[in-house]
Amino acid sequence: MTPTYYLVLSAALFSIGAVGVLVRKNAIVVFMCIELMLNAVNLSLVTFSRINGSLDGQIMAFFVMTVAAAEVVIGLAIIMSIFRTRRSASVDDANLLKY
Amino acid sequence: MSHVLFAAATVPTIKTPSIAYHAIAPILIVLGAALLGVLVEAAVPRRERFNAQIAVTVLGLIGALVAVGLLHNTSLTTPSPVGSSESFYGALSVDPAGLFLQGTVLALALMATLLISERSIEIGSPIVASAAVVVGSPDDKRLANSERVQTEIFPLLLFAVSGMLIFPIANNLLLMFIALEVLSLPLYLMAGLSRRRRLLSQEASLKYFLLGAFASAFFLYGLALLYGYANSVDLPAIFNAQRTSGKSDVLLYLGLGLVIVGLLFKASVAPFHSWTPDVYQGSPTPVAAFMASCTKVASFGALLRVLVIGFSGSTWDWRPIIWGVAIASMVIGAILGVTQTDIKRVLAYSSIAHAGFILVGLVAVTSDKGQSLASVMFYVLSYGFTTLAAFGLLMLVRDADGEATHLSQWSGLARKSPLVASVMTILLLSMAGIPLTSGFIGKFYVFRAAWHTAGPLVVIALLCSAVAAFYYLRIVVLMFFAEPPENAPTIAIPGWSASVALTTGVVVTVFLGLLPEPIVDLAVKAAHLRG
Amino acid sequence: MSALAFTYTPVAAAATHVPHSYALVGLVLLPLVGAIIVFSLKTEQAKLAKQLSFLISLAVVVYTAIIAIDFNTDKHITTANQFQFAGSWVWIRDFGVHIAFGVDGIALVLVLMAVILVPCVMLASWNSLDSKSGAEEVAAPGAPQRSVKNFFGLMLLTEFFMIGVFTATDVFLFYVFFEAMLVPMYFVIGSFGGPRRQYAAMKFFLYSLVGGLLMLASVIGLYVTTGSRSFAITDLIGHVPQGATQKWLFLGFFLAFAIKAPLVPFHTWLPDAGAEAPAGGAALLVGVLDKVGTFGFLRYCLPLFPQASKYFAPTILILSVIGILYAAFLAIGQRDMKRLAAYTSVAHFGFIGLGIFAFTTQGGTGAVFYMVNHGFSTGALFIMLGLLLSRGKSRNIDDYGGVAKAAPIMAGLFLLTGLSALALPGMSTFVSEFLVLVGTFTRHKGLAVLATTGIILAAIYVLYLYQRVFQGPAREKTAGFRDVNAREIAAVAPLLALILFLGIFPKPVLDIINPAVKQTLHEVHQTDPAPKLGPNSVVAGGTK
Amino acid sequence: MTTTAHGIESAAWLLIALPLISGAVLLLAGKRANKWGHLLGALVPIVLFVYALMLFFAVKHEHNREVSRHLFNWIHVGRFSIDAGLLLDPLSLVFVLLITGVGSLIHIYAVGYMSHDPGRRRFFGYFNIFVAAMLLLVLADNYLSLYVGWEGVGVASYLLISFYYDRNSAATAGNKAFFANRVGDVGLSVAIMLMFAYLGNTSFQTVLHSHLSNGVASAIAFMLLLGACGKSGQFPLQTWLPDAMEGPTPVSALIHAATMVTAGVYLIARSAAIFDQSQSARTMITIIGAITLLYGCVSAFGQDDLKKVLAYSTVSQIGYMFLAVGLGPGVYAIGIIHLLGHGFFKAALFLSAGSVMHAMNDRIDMRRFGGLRTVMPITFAVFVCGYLALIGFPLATGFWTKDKIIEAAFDKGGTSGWILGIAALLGAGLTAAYMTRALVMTFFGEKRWEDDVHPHEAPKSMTLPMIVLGALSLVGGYLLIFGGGVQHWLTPSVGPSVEEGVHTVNPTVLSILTLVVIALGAYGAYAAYGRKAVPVEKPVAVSPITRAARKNIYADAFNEAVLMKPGQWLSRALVYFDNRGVDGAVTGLAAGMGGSSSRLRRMQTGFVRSYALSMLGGTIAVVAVLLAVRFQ
Repeated sequence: MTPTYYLVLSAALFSIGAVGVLVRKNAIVVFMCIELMLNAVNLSLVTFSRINGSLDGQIMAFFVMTVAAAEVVIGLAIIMSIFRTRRSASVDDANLLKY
Repeated sequence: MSHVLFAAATVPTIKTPSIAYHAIAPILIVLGAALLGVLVEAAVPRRERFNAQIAVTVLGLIGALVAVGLLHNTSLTTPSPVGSSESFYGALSVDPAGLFLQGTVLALALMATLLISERSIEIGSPIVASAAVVVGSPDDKRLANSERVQTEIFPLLLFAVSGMLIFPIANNLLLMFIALEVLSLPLYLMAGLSRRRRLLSQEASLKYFLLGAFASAFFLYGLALLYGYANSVDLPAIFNAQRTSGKSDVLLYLGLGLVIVGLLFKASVAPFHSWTPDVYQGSPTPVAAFMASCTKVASFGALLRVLVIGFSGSTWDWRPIIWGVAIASMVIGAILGVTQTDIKRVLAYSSIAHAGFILVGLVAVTSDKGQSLASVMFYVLSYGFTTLAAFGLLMLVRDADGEATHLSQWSGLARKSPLVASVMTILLLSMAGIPLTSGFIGKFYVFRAAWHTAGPLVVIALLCSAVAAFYYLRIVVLMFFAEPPENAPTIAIPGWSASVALTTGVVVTVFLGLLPEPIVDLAVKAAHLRG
Repeated sequence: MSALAFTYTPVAAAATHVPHSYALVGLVLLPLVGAIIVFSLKTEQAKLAKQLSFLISLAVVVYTAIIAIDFNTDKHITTANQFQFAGSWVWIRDFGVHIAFGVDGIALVLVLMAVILVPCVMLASWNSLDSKSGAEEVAAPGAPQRSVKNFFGLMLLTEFFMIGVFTATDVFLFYVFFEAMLVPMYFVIGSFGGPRRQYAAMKFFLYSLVGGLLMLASVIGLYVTTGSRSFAITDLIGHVPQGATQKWLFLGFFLAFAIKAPLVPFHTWLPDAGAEAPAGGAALLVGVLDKVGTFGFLRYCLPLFPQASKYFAPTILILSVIGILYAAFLAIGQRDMKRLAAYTSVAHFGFIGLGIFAFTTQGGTGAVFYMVNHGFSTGALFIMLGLLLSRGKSRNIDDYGGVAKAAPIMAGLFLLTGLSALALPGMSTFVSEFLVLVGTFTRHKGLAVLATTGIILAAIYVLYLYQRVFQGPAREKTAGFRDVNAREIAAVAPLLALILFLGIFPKPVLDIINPAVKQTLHEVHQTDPAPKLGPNSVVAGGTK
Repeated sequence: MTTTAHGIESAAWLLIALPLISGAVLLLAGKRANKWGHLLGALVPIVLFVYALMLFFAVKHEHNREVSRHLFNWIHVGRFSIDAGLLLDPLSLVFVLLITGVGSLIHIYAVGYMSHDPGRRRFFGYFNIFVAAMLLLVLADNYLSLYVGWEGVGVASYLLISFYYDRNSAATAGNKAFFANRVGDVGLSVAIMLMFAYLGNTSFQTVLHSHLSNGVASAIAFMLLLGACGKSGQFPLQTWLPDAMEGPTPVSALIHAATMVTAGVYLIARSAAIFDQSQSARTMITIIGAITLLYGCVSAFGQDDLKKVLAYSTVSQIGYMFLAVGLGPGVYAIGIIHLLGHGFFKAALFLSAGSVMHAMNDRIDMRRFGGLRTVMPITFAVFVCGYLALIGFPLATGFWTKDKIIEAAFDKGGTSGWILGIAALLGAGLTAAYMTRALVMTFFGEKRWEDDVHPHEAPKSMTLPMIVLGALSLVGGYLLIFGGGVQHWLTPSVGPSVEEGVHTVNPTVLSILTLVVIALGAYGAYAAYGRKAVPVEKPVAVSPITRAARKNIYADAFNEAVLMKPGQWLSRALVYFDNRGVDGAVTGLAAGMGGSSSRLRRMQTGFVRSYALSMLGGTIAVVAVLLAVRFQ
């Protein structure tokens, strides 16, 4: 198996995540898409680690996961408070600040 | 760190590298203060909490500042290996430039702290008493008018500052990423903590968070690609790899591009600026001040390091990018600011334009023996103080709904308070780059650095600053030459903390305009990045 | 990256040994200190503010006069020691920037002109702020009182910048004064101006700023390309590389000065600013501030960029001539008397530009003398207009008529001022205008002749204005005008007296200007063309 | 060559300083000087006249009769060095005597004439300033100083024409005079510049003693001529002079008849050495002179305003002088003598006219006069003296010189000589005719004045100067021409007269012919106006020639249509262009900036997803550029 496939997969996942951020309205889903992007990066890291023959990439993936977890905490808190106010988690509803 | 990891794969024994704790003392002090803040939050009774938090924060920041001052001649990377190893790069590089930026961040953060802790202007403070309470609920209304203050923001601020301290000295992209997150995550929260207009504040918080996370993902992907290219995320290693690596350059340039994007986002450079106006407008004003000054310093510091240490070998490849985004920033910042009606948005666009000016100074950073580096450092410092004071002044002009930020409410302000209007004028003139203010010296400095390498860019920058001058002057026109409106806002008298912060900002703005020699000298001496 | 220790070469080291090196610092600081004192007064202390400002401005006149008397007109001049009373102190070492002052003949006479104008303007504006609106509007009910002390403080602040801009001998310092000078004038126009003051102030500031910023690019370029690590003008002269670089750098400076001067087609801010500014402010704006542009041509454009100056001279000469005729026609067509006065100045600046870029001593000296005279003449003109407007409350010429009946002294003063504006022989304006023309003629005959036709148009715009305002049957409104009082006469009379005196005996001023202009031309490598026929054609005993 | 001034001559600057100081005192002293101002004003020219006489005799004894008085270094810039200095030579002294002499008489006259005018002090102030400027003009020893005097008299003229400034017509007339003079000034300025460019100097000493190439000499000469035309009301700049009669009558007499308007002739005579080097310029002068003299005569016919008649007469007479000085070296002196004589008789005529006006409540329409000879005998007598001198009645002043000019014109030879001669001859006839018309309409026939007018003779202060001038009109010419005294006197300045030579037409025959033409003209006018009653209202049905004459041969209409209207149009068009075009570009740029700003800010939609899109787009662009730069 060529590790390159994993890289392509990772790029595809990253792109799907990015597109998801653009097309989905629900804040939670948008956020999940970002998580998808982060995990795509993890896949890349691990793959490169394999290609380069060093463990650094795999360790880095752990770091990323940790950071992602922290991000989730913050993110959900923010989304939650908005949801409680607006009774909606649609990112398009948060549209008071513009121009 | 990477050495450790690498070693683990091949050699079973783990050698503990030695860490120069003294060199990272400022970071440790701030982190320690932050943790202490968390403890205070848990242990100290509510009544004492506010003062305790201020004490912890201010002392922590001052302590860190003192530490930076003591370190001023240091130039080392840490951690360092116990034995010798040919390819070991410390993850943190404590060097003069880094210390200069750290000092700047700390000083600005101190001022921001003073602004946040201002309680004379508004009952409580500019910060919402309890962020968890639903907007508009009876509890919310009751709390809004109560003396109750919220003190979690201080530890949050300290955590953010610690991230900002690491950010510009991180010699390792992973560490840089973590610093980025450490500085960003508290900021996402802080953006949502406004006492008034909470809906806007929450929206700002959400937007900042989503876009920030989005940008982090790009940064991270870039990091991964660079790792793939160089088999390391140490900047010096990446630099070396460009000469030795047999891998495809596509990895390198994709990675570089994405990493730069992540950094430009934080620095609010167009076209990654779109969050800036909304977030500045929605955030509590002192938090916006903090973001506009400290974040900018830190992210430009990081950008400098990435470009100088990691990519000075491919200057000709990334320079067009800097040209492009600099022009985009200046043009967007200048032109879009012209028709803004909210003064905070004006300052936001101004911030975007200024990011462009800083980038102009950055163009030649790898090729002119530190001149550009010094100029950028001077610029972020002078701009930081000016913009912080400008945001601080916004807190003073109020109507029944809180701060009166609509431009029309500022007309005739000089009648009401000549002092506030005059001070604001000085700050605006500085932003416009009129001589005898720090803004002029800063502009001169960066443009001088760029002139040789990027003459046309300098001319574009000058023309953009002329356009941008329009909106600064428009505010002056309103304040001095127009009649006050029917519902003229009132001018609040600031307490000691905001007064200190504002005075410092204005004094630095004027001082650096009249006698910039000491700081210029400092910047010149500090214009040294260690790989 | 440790090579940051820029080597610093002391600049004009010889100059700092001149004993009077602190004299000019004192001169520059005096009005600044005055301004700070006046600003720190209470708003209610209006009278004190006026008196104090006036006294300070008089002290400045005396101070300057002492310097002028001490000025050595016979000194042998070289590039390095062309400035007298020179003093230089390091300001920002890394930038190679100095606080450096010094005067040559050109700067000295302009400083003299500026400081003489200031007390006159103050006298003329003494009570002009008592009404609650600009001179040409009837105050709206409930309009707040305007701050007298701020106005006078701003006048002193403007004076500070004016002296600074003329005496700075460091390009960076000059630039600082050049730009910062906009601020007080911006406030003068914006706070104390006419109905469209916001627009005018903004336009004035932005237009000048655009020019100034382009100049900044050139200032930086000067530093970078000469490699002299110093902004002292004496260190830069002769070191600007030739070719395209020099042309680009020249253009940066030139545009800034052309906007400031203003030269057609960069002039459209002046009618607005001149019209909306209060009369005193307009007098300083047009009389002194705009001179900085033409002064800049002589002090910076020519010596620093000799090659580019020569390259662009034909274009500039043509623009100048166009300006003379074009602006004169515009002046004739105006209904707003202050706009008219502003356009006349645009025409006059055409003459100054002509003289400077003709590269003859007559042209150059004439141009400098023209700047001085025009300062007095236009200053007096705007002061007179201010006095008129304070009575008529309208800038529209058609609202007046027959004022001479009610106010004969005013009419007389106005006519004298007008005659000085049309360069009547016997007045100093004539001497300068003729010098410019004759200096131009020796090189560019056609242009000089075209410019000469401008004197017809000048007569038309001056006398046509005078006729419509002062002559003819008195109107109901004008019949009640109060004639000028002693204070108002005292504001204009010194200026007119100077114009008349210098018309008959210009020698003292010309002797100061001459060596400096020669030095400037020397730096452009130009000498006067010799008479075509020469002295040989003179036949003793006549031709009969 | 010239003698340095010594003794009494060295105070010659007083000639200029005294009237200047006096004028300044009168104007600055304000109402305080109302009581005695006019006396001071009138005293000054008398003092000056006495001093001028003394100077005259002093200079007469000097070697070469040229005395220079250096005053101070006026302008010195590079090679351009102008000394303020005075030149006392025959030509200038003749003028000084004319100015102070006739000036004194008219000043005295004005004391009476202006006695009821509230602006009398101001009047004398202006008048003295005029005298100072005029004396500077003739005494200057270089062209630039001359220019100062030249312009000074222009301003004095302007001030005095618009003396009654509350009359729009007076104000307009003043402006017109100044503008026309300015056109001439352009010529004078350019001439001076040419002198400097080619000779490096503008002093008479240098300029008049230099050999110039024909081209340069012509250029200078033409430019000087332009200046002279402006000042002297010659074609094509003549139209301001008749309008200048808006000023008080003494002004018309002194400035617009006797002295200032003849400055053009002075300039040409002074610059004789230059004109001698340019045949084309000289021809041009004669052409201008001939055209103007006929123009003046014809226009004078159409006027019912007595002063206007005299004004056109002045235009015409100066035409004669131009003709004379244009004819060449030998005739300069004749021109100057005609100028002096003209100073006498035209002043006499104007003063009489002023006296008539004074008597008629400031009415000047000849159709409202008639039969005044009995009421105002002295005035009538003086007018007749002036009349005889002007038309060239034998032995009266004009006779001697006009005859000579006509003769010289014929003597020029060739076709041009004939044309000029016939024009001059015709002019003599026409002069007789229009003057007769004026005389008849004013003093003869039935009285036509209105009921409220009670004509009376003028007071002594007015009649005395009139009588003196009347007498000079009769005998002055004889004194001037007798024994060739003045001609010889002027020789050092303008060269000797050429007495003998081949005449085209026998002088005696020509003299008789001239007299016949004059007589015919006078009789014709008498026949037309003396035999039958003069209608009080202007006849409407008149010949096209009359109509043209009334409208000064459409010169004003021409100026208005060709210069004023297009000028105004151009001015308005340029104002529009400046506001819309030049300023429009600036404001348009600003508006464009604002417009693009308000459009671009719509991109900031507020939707977080669109922000993300722009970020993604930016990212792709950044990466694409990086790769493109690398792999181009």
